[in-house]
Amino acid sequence: MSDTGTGQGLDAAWAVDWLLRSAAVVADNRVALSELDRAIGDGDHGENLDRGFSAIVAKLDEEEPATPGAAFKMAAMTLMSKVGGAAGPLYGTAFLRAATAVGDADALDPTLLVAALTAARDGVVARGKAEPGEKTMIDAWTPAVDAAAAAAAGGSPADVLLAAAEAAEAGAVATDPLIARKGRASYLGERAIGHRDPGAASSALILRAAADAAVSSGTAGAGA
Amino acid sequence: MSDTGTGQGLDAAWAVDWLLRSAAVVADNRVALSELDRAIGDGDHGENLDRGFSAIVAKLDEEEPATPGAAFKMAAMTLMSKVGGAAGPLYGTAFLRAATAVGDADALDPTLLVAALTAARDGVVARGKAEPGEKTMIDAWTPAVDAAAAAAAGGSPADVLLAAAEAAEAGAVATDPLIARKGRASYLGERAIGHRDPGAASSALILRAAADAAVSSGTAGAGA
Amino acid sequence: MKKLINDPKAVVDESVEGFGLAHADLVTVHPDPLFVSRKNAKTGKVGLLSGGGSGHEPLHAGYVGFGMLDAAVPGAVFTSPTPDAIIPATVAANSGAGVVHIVKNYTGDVLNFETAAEMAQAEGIEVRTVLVNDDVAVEDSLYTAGRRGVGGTVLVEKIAGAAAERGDGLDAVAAIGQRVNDNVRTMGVALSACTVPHAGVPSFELAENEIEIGIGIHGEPGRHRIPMENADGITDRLLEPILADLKPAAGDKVLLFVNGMGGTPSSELYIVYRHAVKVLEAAGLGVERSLVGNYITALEMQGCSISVLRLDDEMTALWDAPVHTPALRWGM
Amino acid sequence: MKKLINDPKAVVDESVEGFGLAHADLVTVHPDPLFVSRKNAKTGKVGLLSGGGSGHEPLHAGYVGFGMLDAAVPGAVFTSPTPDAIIPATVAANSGAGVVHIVKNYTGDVLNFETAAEMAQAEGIEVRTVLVNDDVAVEDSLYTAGRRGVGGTVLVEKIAGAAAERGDGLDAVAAIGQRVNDNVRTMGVALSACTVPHAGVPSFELAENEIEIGIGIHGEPGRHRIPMENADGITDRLLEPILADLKPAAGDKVLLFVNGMGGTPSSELYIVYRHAVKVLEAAGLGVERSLVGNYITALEMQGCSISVLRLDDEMTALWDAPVHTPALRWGM
Ligand SMILES: Nc1ncnc2c1ncn2[C@@H]1O[C@H](COP(=O)(O)OP(=O)(O)O)[C@@H](O)[C@H]1O
Ligand SMILES: Nc1ncnc2c1ncn2[C@@H]1O[C@H](COP(=O)(O)OP(=O)(O)O)[C@@H](O)[C@H]1O
Ligand SMILES: [Mg+2]
Ligand SMILES: [Mg+2]
Ligand SMILES: [Mg+2]
Ligand SMILES: [Mg+2]
Repeated sequence: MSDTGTGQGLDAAWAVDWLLRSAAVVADNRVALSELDRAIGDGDHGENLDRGFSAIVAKLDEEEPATPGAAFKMAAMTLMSKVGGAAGPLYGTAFLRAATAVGDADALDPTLLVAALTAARDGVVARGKAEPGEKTMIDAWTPAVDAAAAAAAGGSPADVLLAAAEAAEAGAVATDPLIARKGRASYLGERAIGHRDPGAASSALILRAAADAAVSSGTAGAGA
Repeated sequence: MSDTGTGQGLDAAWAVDWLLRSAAVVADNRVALSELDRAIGDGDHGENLDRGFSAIVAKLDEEEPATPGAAFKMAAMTLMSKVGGAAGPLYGTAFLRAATAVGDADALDPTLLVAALTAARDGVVARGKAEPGEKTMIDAWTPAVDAAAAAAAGGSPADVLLAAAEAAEAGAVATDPLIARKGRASYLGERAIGHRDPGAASSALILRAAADAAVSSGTAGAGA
Repeated sequence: MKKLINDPKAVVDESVEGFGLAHADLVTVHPDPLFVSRKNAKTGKVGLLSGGGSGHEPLHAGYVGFGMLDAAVPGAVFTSPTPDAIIPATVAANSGAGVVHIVKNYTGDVLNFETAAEMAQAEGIEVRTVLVNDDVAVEDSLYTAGRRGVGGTVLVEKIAGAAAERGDGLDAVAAIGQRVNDNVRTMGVALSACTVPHAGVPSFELAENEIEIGIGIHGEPGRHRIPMENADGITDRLLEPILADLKPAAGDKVLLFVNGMGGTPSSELYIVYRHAVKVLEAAGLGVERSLVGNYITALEMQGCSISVLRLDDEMTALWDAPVHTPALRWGM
Repeated sequence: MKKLINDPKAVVDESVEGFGLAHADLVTVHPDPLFVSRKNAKTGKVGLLSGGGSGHEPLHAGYVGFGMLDAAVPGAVFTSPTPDAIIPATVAANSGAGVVHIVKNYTGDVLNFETAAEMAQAEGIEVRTVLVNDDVAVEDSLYTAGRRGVGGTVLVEKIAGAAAERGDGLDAVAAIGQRVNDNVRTMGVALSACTVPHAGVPSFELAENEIEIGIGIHGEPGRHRIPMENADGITDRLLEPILADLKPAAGDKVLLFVNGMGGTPSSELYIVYRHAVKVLEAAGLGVERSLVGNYITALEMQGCSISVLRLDDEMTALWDAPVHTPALRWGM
């Protein structure tokens, strides 16, 4: 990992590591995520994401993306075509917009990272039209973007992602008392209260994987 | 009841009382008989018989049979047309043959009673082709006929029916360890072991009702 | 027990009444005694009648119409109908050329149809009976009431119905029905029990990991219980006794009928069908015709049956002939 | 969970493969990405495509054929298919006159079909979308993802399919599909839950004496739970919001569609149908056409839905037009 250098920010190796860690954490939480979805949706969220991220892992076996943007684009296309359901197009759009935001940069500094996260969140809003507080993945992404922007002033890339992960986790927990207004859970009315939104939960897991990859990449970089 | 006299044997009033008592005991045991049938058949024996005997009660409200034979014939036709399943034609044939055996006699003495029971049993055999020991209603009827014949020498009509009822009950109990060779239960093979044949159980109930009616008719006659 | 019913005792009457309303172009429902007759049958045609306990829908009323039955007699749930209904239904099915009774081999059905046929014949209607007994689950028919009539019944009704529609005489229609029966074998499996409405409790108990091989169509138990297996394994277990008994020769043409018991989604039936085709083709048989769906059921039971019919050219042509009934329709 | 399946992950692939084998005269199955296309469609005809999560069989693949769909795209169970399958299916359905996508209004379906339509259009295929949202169980569509597409989908596919078959242009076919959607309302009830194969546990829990009113077709909960009622009472509860929303005028002609959710015997559907006809006739409506059976299901769920479509002469004629698909067939 250290061969590409991380001095200027997070590179393609980090992006690949993020995707692999995401795949692992989604696999580990496959049942738990579907369980959340079973309570207020149709019980397939973990299964859907696992199908998509497994396909990403398979793709990464075949080809090595040269830039973070290339990794994001590959992830976007794979999620779009393999996940299905609401989450597939939404996560797909998120990664696609992130890819566009970072262009062909070799490494992502805090500013580019914030731009990528913001573009991802805006993409989900553009496709799904959810506002904050409607009990969707947006409720994890929006605080994550805000926290990342705050941390970017003076922080390292890892600091940015650690702040984003922490905020996303808090945002996911904060969906518990909400009534859903978008997605399947919206049909439940008050019965959605007391349950965590599965998409917000998976978003927090994936953003935590990004931070973990950054920390480990930083360590690796420091060791080089 | 005492108005028709019972000195010469059991009269039409007894026959009507028998049918009414049968209807009552079948209704009381509807669930239990179906439960037996559920174990080794299709769970409808109590329901089937109850439908038939309820119809007999309704018919008896409209018309009063003049002779035991007329009562048996009415019962035969009603059971044949209302019970369905295996038990309907079999019980129907039993009563029809009994009606033929007693002709238009006003009252049944022990000899005629034995003739009626024998004809009934033979009718069931003719239709169903079951031999004793094949775990069917024949296993109640055959010992009942034998016991009735033995009791007829010197016994009262009530004695004949009491002996028949007792033997039928023992015969029904004796079906427990058998493997069925006829009817639905035959498909179970060894799994029928340990269960009582529902048709044998209902036959014992109905023959007990005949004895009860005879005892009560004798009492009524004695009081007149 | 949760069912979309009102009074459990009125289930059959109300259901058949609704059926009659939905298919008023094809059938007439006679309420008491209950039977269903076909509208607009040709006169002079041999009449076809079937019946049996209810709970196997669409059998039999669903097959009343052009090219199949002229009358159907639904009994109480899982209980044979009685002669007082079979006789007027036979009269309705008769237009002068006699009537064929198609009877599934269950003691109750046999006895009640026998009585009714005698009485109809006494009234001057010629009756022939085709006894369907295609169920290979019954191993030793000497020591039982004999093989039961199950899935093959649908095929007998379709093919004999087409023969009657083309104008075959009474004995010829009965003979083709018999030929179908002689060439079809069926075996079923239950994954769950079913609940007779007036009983209110399941007809038998199956543990969470058990299935019953060789089930009949009345929720009565079958050959034996085994631990749950996958679809291909179950399909193998159903086909094995069918092929052992039918003994088809390589090159034989067959009709493959995968039937749902009522509570199994059609998607699962196609998974069974998929493997069954492979097994039959591996045995050198040509699967020339197929039928997949809920055609003879046991209320809401989960499970299926597989029937294999050895075809000849005449049976194939009669199978293909137009049919227009509430539950089976093609060619018109 | 007991199901006639092999690997839970292979359920859809194997089932559709079996379906393709059983209906090889009508459809071609394309395995990867998975979609089903029609054999022998007229060229120059507007193409009709539908799709969605699997588990609703016979929807949609069962409706591929003459007079209905040209392609169907089955997703994973209860999960929308993805653009990588929808796009080639759109290409297959197109014979030069463009393609109408019939999409049930669920967030996942809408997003995936939207993406696919954009990409197909970028490749030069004209696409129109009919969004079906007939489910009156969703009370306040402002605060939800909007009314869901349920039973009415079958009617949209049949009637728009007949319009395409008679040669209507792209906008006309989409318009008639939209007109059906505008005139149909549906409401469903679940008596039991269903189990998604890869989940292995029921999608929700219903107590022994509870039913769920306003269920969708994915085992997702509905409007509210109530204690079990009899069939007539449940029928009243389903029809009331339908009629309140559709607001038919006395004398209107309607099509009444009583649909089974997969685990309910057809005998029970006819009990519901019987009472529904009475309620509609009491409201002064003429029940001119009917459909009763399992046409859009939720795996093995017990329950039903009722759809009422207000007919005009053109819709009636298109409904009556010949159709020949694996699951719906008449007139040929
Ligand atoms: N309109 C929307 N905007 C943002 N997120 C949404 C929207 N609709 C659904 N989601 C997210 O998608 C998640 C459900 O995903 P998934 O279960 O995979 O799809 P489906 O609901 O189609 O089964 C929800 O938990 C929610 O976070
Ligand atoms: N061939 C036969 N001969 C004598 N009795 C028979 C025969 N077949 C069945 N039975 C009797 O009928 C009983 C079952 O009756 P029932 O449950 O009413 O009919 P079904 O089996 O058609 O549901 C059995 O318990 C048995 O006693
Ligand atoms: Mg979901
Ligand atoms: Mg019985
Ligand atoms: Mg019975
Ligand atoms: Mg889903």
